[in-house]
Amino acid sequence: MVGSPVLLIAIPLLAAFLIPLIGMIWKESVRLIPGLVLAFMLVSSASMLLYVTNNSTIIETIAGWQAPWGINLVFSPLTGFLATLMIFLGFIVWLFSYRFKRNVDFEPAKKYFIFLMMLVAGAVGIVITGDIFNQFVFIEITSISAYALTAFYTGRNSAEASFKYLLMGSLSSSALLIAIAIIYSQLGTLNMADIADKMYLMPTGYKITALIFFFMGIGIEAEIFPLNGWAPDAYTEAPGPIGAAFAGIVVKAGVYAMIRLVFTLFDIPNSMQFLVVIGLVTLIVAETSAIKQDKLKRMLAYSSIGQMGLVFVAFGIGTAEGVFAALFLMLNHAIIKPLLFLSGSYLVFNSKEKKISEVNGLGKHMPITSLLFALGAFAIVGLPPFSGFWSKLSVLTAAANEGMILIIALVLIVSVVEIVYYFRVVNRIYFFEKSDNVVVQKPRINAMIAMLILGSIILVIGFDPDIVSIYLHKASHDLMNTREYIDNVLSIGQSLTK
Amino acid sequence: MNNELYEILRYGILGGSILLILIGLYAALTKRSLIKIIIGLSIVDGGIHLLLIGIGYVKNGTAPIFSPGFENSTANMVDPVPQALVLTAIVIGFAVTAVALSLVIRLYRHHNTLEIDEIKNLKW
Amino acid sequence: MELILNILGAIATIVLAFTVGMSYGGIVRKITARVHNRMGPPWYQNFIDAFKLAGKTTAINHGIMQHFGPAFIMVSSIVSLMIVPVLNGGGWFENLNFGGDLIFLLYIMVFGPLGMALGAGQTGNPNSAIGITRGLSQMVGFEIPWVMALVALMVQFDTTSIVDIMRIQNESGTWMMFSSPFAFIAAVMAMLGMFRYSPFDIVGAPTELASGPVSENGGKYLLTMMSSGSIFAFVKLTLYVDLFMGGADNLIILVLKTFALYMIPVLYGIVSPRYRTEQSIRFFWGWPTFFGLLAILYAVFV
Amino acid sequence: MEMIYLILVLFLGGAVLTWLLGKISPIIRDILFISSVIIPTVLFFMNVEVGHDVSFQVLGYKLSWGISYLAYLFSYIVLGLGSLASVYAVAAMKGKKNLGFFYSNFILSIMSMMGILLSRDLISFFIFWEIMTWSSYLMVVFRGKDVQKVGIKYFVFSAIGAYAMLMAIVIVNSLTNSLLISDLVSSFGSFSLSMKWLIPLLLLIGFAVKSAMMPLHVWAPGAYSNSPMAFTSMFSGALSKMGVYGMIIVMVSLVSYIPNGFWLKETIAWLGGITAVGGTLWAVAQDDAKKLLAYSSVAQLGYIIVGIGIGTPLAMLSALFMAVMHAIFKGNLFLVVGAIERQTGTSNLTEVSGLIRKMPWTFISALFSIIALAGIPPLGGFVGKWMLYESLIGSNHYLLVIVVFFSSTAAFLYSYKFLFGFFLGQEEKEWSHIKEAPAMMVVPMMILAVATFVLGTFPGLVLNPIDNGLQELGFASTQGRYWEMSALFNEWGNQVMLQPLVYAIIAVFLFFAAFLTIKGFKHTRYVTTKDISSSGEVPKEHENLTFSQNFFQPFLRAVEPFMKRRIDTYYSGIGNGLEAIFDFTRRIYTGNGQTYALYAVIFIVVLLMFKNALFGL
Amino acid sequence: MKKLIVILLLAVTGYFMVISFMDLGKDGPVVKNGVKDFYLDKTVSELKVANTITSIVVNFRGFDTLGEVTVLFLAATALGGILYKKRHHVGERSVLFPSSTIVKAGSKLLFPAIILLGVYVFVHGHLSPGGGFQGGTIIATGFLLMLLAYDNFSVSHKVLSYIESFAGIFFVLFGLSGMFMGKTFLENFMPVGNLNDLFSGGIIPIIYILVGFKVAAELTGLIYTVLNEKE
Repeated sequence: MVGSPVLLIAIPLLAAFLIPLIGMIWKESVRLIPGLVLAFMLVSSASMLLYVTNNSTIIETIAGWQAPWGINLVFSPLTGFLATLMIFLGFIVWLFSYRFKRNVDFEPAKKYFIFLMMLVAGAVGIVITGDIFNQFVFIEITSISAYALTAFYTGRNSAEASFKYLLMGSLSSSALLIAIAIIYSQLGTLNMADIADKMYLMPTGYKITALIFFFMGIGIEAEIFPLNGWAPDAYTEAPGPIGAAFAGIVVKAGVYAMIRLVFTLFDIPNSMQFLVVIGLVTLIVAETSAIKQDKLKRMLAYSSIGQMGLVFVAFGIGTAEGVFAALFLMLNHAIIKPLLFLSGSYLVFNSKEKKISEVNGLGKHMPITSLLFALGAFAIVGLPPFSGFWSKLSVLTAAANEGMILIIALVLIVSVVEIVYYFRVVNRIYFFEKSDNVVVQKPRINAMIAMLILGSIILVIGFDPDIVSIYLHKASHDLMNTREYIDNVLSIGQSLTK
Repeated sequence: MNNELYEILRYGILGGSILLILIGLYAALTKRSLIKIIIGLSIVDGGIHLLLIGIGYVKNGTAPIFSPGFENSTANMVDPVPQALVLTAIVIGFAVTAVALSLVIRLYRHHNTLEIDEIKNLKW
Repeated sequence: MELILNILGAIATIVLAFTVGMSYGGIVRKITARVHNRMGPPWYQNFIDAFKLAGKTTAINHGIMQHFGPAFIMVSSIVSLMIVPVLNGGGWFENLNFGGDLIFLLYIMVFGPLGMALGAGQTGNPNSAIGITRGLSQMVGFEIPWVMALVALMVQFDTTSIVDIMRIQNESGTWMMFSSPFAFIAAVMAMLGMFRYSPFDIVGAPTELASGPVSENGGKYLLTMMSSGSIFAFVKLTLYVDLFMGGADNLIILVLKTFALYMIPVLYGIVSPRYRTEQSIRFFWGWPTFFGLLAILYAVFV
Repeated sequence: MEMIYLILVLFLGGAVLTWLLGKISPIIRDILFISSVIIPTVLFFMNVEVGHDVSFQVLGYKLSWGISYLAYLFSYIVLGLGSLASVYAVAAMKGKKNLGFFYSNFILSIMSMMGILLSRDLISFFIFWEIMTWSSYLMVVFRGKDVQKVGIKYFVFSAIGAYAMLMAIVIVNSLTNSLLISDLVSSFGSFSLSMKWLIPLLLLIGFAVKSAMMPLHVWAPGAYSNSPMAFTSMFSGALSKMGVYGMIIVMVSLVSYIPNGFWLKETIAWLGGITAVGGTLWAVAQDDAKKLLAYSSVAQLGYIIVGIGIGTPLAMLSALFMAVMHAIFKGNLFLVVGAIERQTGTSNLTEVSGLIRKMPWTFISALFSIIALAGIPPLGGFVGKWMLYESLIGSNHYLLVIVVFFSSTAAFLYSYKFLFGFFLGQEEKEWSHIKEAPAMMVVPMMILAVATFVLGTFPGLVLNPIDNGLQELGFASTQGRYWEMSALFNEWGNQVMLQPLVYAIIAVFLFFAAFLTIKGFKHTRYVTTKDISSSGEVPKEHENLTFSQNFFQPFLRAVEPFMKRRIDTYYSGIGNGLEAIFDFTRRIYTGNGQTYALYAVIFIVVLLMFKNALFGL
Repeated sequence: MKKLIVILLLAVTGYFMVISFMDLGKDGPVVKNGVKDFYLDKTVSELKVANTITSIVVNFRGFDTLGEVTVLFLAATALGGILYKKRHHVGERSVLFPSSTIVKAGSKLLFPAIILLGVYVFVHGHLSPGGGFQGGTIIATGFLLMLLAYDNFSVSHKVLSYIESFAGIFFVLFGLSGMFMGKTFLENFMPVGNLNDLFSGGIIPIIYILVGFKVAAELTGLIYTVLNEKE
C-alpha cells in the first residue's frame, strides 16, 4: 500500500479545523497550511495513481465495515486520475492566489484558503467515495465552499451570483435526496457497487424515476442545459482563481458523478443517447451565448459550460474510445480553462466592469500573461500542436467510429463559433491600442509560476500526448468495466470481514 | 395496529411529504421575496425528510433502539438507515439555509430590496 | 546556309508586310476622304510621312521605357508576322511559323499593345494613359468573339495550327468562311474592333486626345510605331485570309483577298459614328459573342 | 537522427530561438532568422531523398513522414521562395516593432508547409495544416490593421475548411482504421457510394479555402493585403499552393474513382473558371496595389484549379507549371509592392506614380513579373497558359476556354494598371526623394525576375520534376511527348519552339533598340514628364497631370452587372444574422434566479412526462 | 401568468410523484437482505450500542457525519466570510425593543436547565434517542434565549472557535488513530463494554460528545454572527 485514500479527505479536514487555532498565533499559516496540505495530497495522490495504474485498484473501507455495509473509498485508475487532477489544480490555484493582491490584506483571507482547500477535498471526496449518500455529503461540502467563495468579494454582485448558485444547489440536493430515497427504498443499500450489482432487480419505473432525479441533482453541478443558469454568474463574480477552480474542479466532480451513474449504477442504455443529446444542446447553447459576451470571465464561463457539453457528448458515445476521449477532454479542459481564467483575471484585474474591450493592447504591457492567455485560447479551440487538439481529435475519432457523422459536423460547427469569440479577444490583446484609463497589474511571481506550469503542460501534452494517454486508457477501461468495479469493491470487503 | 390504519398512516406520510414538497416548490418558484423563497426551500427539505422517514417505516414498527425490554424486537424495528440519513440531511439543510440567509443579508445591503426580480445585475 | 536563307526570307516578308500595310493605310485614307466628299491625301502619303520621320532627329524623350516602347511593339509585330504563314505551301515566307500555333499567336499579338502602353505610359501625358485604358478595355471586348471564332476553328479541325487549317481548306476545297460561317461572322465583327476604325476609334480619338497613346512620340519613335502598325495590319489580314479564305497561293491573290477583307472594317467605319468604350465593349459582348457561341455549337455538333 | 526530424526540429528551434534570443540584439535575431531558414533548406535538398519514410506512433495513430516526387516539386516553391523572401524580409522589415514575433512566425509557416509536404498521413498533414493556418493568421493580423474583420474572416474560413478536412479524416479513420494517405487511396474503391462522395468533397472544401476558390475566397483579398508584404509573397506564392497540392492529390487519387465523379471534376473546373473571371474583374477595380495583387492571386489560382479540375495529363502539367510560375511572379510582385511601400509609405496606386527612374531595378523585376503574369511570351507565364488552353480544347471544354481567355485578357488591364500606377506616368515632386530599395531586397526580386525568364525559355527545368510527380500519381510519363528542353508540344503534335522564338524576339528587340538609340539617343534630351504637349499646349507646372483615379472606368462600367453581387455581403449577412440570433437565444439566461429554478422544474417535468419515450427499456 | 405555469408544472410533478412514490416501501425493498438487518444485528453484537441510529451515524456511516460536521463548520465560517465587514463597520447589536423583565428572569432560570438537558441528550446519545446534533442544538437554543433576553449578553468568539476547532480536530484524530492502530479510519479501537451501559460502545459516545460540543459552539456562533449584523 503506497498511501491511503482516506488521508486525502481527513488531512484537509484536520487542517481546516486547525487553521483557525494556528491562525491566532501565526498569521501566515492560514495561507501556508492549505498549500502544504494540497502539496501533501498531490504527492500522495500521484503516488497512489502510479500504483493503481500498474497494480490493482485501492479500496479502503471506513470504520472497518465491509463493502455493502460501511462506506468505502475507491481509488481506481479513473477516480485516482480525476482526484489527482483536481488536487493538482487546487494546488495551482493555491499557488496563484497565495498573496493574491486582493485578499492579502483582508481578514477573510484565512477563510478563502480554507474554502479553497475544502473545495478540493470535497471534490476529491465526490470522486473517490463509493457510497451515494456519502457522495451527497461531499457534494454539499463542495457546494457550500463554492457558495462562500463565490460571494467572497463584497461590494460586487457576487452575493447575487452566490444566491442563484445556492438556489439551484438546494434544488439539486433535494433532487438527489429524492433519488437516494427511491434507490434505498428499493434496494436497501447505499453502496454504489452493491447498487450496481442489484440494479437489475429494481422495477423499471422506479429505476427511471430515480435516474431522472439524479440527472437533475447532478446535472445542476455538472452544468448541463437548462440547469446551468447559475454557472455564468458564479464564474463571473467569483475571484479569478476560483473561476479556475470551478472550471477545473467542481464541474469535473459533477461530470464524474454523472457518468458514474450512467455507466456504473444504472443499466439503462438509452441514457447514453440522452447524454449525447443533452451534451449537444448544452454545447450549442453555451457556445452561441458566449459569442456576444462583452465580459471576459462570462465568456470564459460559457465556453467552460460548452466544453462540458462536449465532454458529455464524448461520454455518450459509449465506447471505450469515447470515454478515453472524454477523459482526455476533461484533462485538457482542466488544464486550459484554469489557465485562461488565471491569466484572464490578471488581464482585467483593475477593471470594474471586466469588459473584454478593456484587454485592448495589453499584449505589450504584460507580455507573458497575454501570451499564456493566447496559448490557452489556441489550445482550447483545438489548434495543433497544443493539447486541445488531441482531445478534440479523439472525440471526433470516437464519434466517427460509431458513425455519428451529424454529431461530428455539429461539434465542428460549434468549434468555429468558439474560434470566433476567442480570437476576437486574442486580437484585442495584441493588436488593439490600450486605452489610457486601464491600469496594468503585473502578476506576482507565484501567480506567474502557476500560470507557467499550466502553460508548459499544454505544450508538453501537445507535443507528446502519449505522456498521459496510458492513464487515460486505464481510466476509460476502468469506467467501462462495471463488473470489475463491482467485484473489486465487494470482494475487498469480504476479505476484511470480521 | 390494523392494516387499514397502517395504510392510512403510510399514505398520510407519503402524501404529506409530496404535498410539502409541492408547497415548498410553489413558494420557491413564485414568491418574490428572497426570504420566502428560502422558506419554500426549507419546506421542500422538510417534505423530503418526511419522505425518507416514510419509506423506512414498517408496520407496527418500533424505534430501532435496544433499550432494556426491547432487545429482541429486531423484526419490528423500523429501518434505522433513513433516520440516520435524515439526521445528516437536516444538518446539511440547516447549514445551507444559514448560508442562504447570510447571502440575503448581503443582498439586502447591496440592493436595498428583497425582490428577486430586481436582483438581476447579472444576466445573459 | 539555311539560317541565312531563313533570315533573308524573314527580311523579305517584313519588307512585303511593311509595303502592303503602308499602302493599305494610304488607300484607306483616300477612300475615307472620298466618301466624306474630300480630296484626301495621295495613297503614298504614308510612305512620304515615313521617310520624313526617318530623317527627323528625335528631340526629346521622357525616359527609358518610352525609348524602348516602340521596340517592344516592333517585336510583337515582327514575331507575329514570323508565325503567320504568308502563302500556302511555305517557301520563302514560311519563316518561323512551325505550324503556326494560334494560341501562341494570340498572346504574342498582345505583346505589342503592352509595349506601346508602357512606352506611352512613361511620357506622363494623361491623354496617352486615357487612350491606353480605353484601348485595353476595348481589347477585352473584342477578344471574346475573336477567341470564340478561333476555338470554333480549332474544334472543327482538331488542331491549333494555322498551317493545318490552311491545308485542310485546300484539301477539301471549301473556305472556312463557308464551312464555318458563324465563326467567320464573329471573327469579322471582332476585326472591326481590332482595326480601331470608327466606331471603335475612341482609343486613338484623333481629335480630342491628340492621337492617344502615340502622342508625345515623334521622329523615329513615331516611325517605328507607324511601320509596326502597318506590319501588324498586314499580319492580321493575312491571318484572316489564312484562316477563313483558304490562304493564298501567290502574292497577288493574297493582296486581293486581304484588300477585300480590309474593306469591311473600313467601310463599316466610314458610315458609323463613334462608340464610347463601354458601348463598344457591350457591342462586342452582344451579337459577336452570340455568333461565336453559335460557331462553337456548330463546330461541336455538326 | 533522421534528417526529416532534424529539419523540422531546426525550423522549430529556429523559430523559438529567433523569438527569444532576438530580444537581445537585432543582429543576432536577423542572423538566426536567415540561418534557420537557409540551413534546413540546404539540408533538405542535400539529404532528403524521395521514398525514404519514417513513421512513429502518437496516441495510437500511426504517423508517417517522407517525401514524394510531387511534394518535392512543391518544396522547391516553399523553400526557394521562402529563402528569398526571408532575405528580403530582413531588409524590408528593418526597424519595425515586434520583429522576433514576425520572424518566428515566418519560420513556423515555412516549417508547417514543409511539414505538409512531408506528411504521408492525414493526421500530421492536418496538424501542419493548422499550424500553417494560425501562423499565417498571426501574420495577417501582425500589422494590427482590420484585425477583427479581416483576421477573423480569414481564420473562420480556414477553420471551416480545416474542420471539413478533419471530419473527412476521422471518417476515413473509422472506415479504414488507418490514417496513411496511401491506405486511403488504396482502399477508397471499397467505400460505400455516399462515403466516396462525402470524403473527397469534405477534403476539397478544406483545400478550396486555402487555394481561395470561389465561393470560399472572400478571406483572400483582405488577408493577402493585410499581412506584411514579405510574408504575403509567401502567402500567395507558397501557402496557397498547399491547397493546390492537396487538391491535386484528392482529384487524382480519389475523385477519379468515384462513379460519375466526372461531374465533380467539371464543377471544380468551372468554379476555377469563375474564380479566375471574378478575381480578375475585382482586381481591375482595385486602387490599392496589395488588393489588386490579392485579387489577381485569386484569379491566378483559378487557372490552376481549372487545370486540376480538367485532370488530363497536359492540364495537370499546366496546373503544376502555373503553380510554380505563380509562386515566382506573384511572390515577386508582392515583394515589389513591399519595396515600394517601404520606400514611399503607401501602396495606393492613385497616390504613387512615376517611380521608374527612382527605382529602376524594382521596375525591371516588376516588369518581368507582370509580363509573366499576363502570360505573354517569352516569359514563363506563357508556357502554363499555353498548355492550359491546349488541354482545355483537347478535352472539349470550349466554353471554359472562353471564360479563361476572357479572364486572362482582362488581366492585362490590371497588369498595366499596376505598372503604370507605380512606375509610369507623372513623376510627382512628392516622390522625388525616393531611393531604390536596399540591395538585400532588390537581389531576391531580381533572382525571381530572372527565374521567370529562364523558365520561359527552358520550361523543361520545371516540367521534368512535374513529370516525376505526375508519374507518381499514376499518370503515364509525359516525358518526350509533350515537351523537350525548349519546345512545347500539344496533343496534336503541334509545337512551339521556344528557343528560336526567344532568339527572334531578342534579335528584333535589339535591332530596333539599336535603331532607336544609334545617332538619336545622344541628341535626344531628357525632359521631365511635366514637359509634354497636351493637345498641342504645354501644361503649366501646377497642373495635375497624373491620371490614376477611375483608371478603368469604362471597362468597369461595361462589366458592372457582373460585379453587382458580392458574395462577401452574403457571408457577412449570414454572420450578422447568426450573431443576432445568438444574441437573442442567450436571453434564456434571464438573470433571474427564480427562472433558473423554473427551468430545473420544467426539465424534470419534461423528463418525467416523456420518461418512457426517453428511457423506456 | 407565471403562477399559473408554476401550478401547472407542479401539478404534473405532483402527479408523477404520487404515482411513483405512493407505493414506495410498501412491501419493503425488493432486496430483502439490505444493510438494515446487518446494522441491527451488529450494533448489538459488536458495538454494544443500544441506539442503532447512533451507531449508524457515528460508526457505520461515521464518514458521513464527519462530512456533516464539516458542512456545519463551513457554513459557520462562510457566514463570517459573507457577512464580513471591515472592523470599523461593525456596530452594536441591533435591538428593536428591550425584552421584559419576565423574559429576562425566566431565561436566567431556564438557561442552566437547557444546558443540562443538552448535555444529557448528547451524553446518552448511544443509549436513548438523541445524540450530539440534538444535544448541541438544545444547548444552542439556550444561548439563543440568553442572547434574545439580554442585549448585552455576549459569547466569546475566541472560545467558540477553540471549542469548534478542538472538537473537530479530535474527531479527525480519533478517526486517524483507528487507522494507525492497524485498523481502518474511524474504526472502533476501544473496549465496547456492555449494552446499555453509559460507558459502552467504544469511541462512539466520545465522538458524539465531541460532535455535541462542536454543534453547540457552531450554532451559537452562527446565531451570534447574524445577531451582530446591523443595518
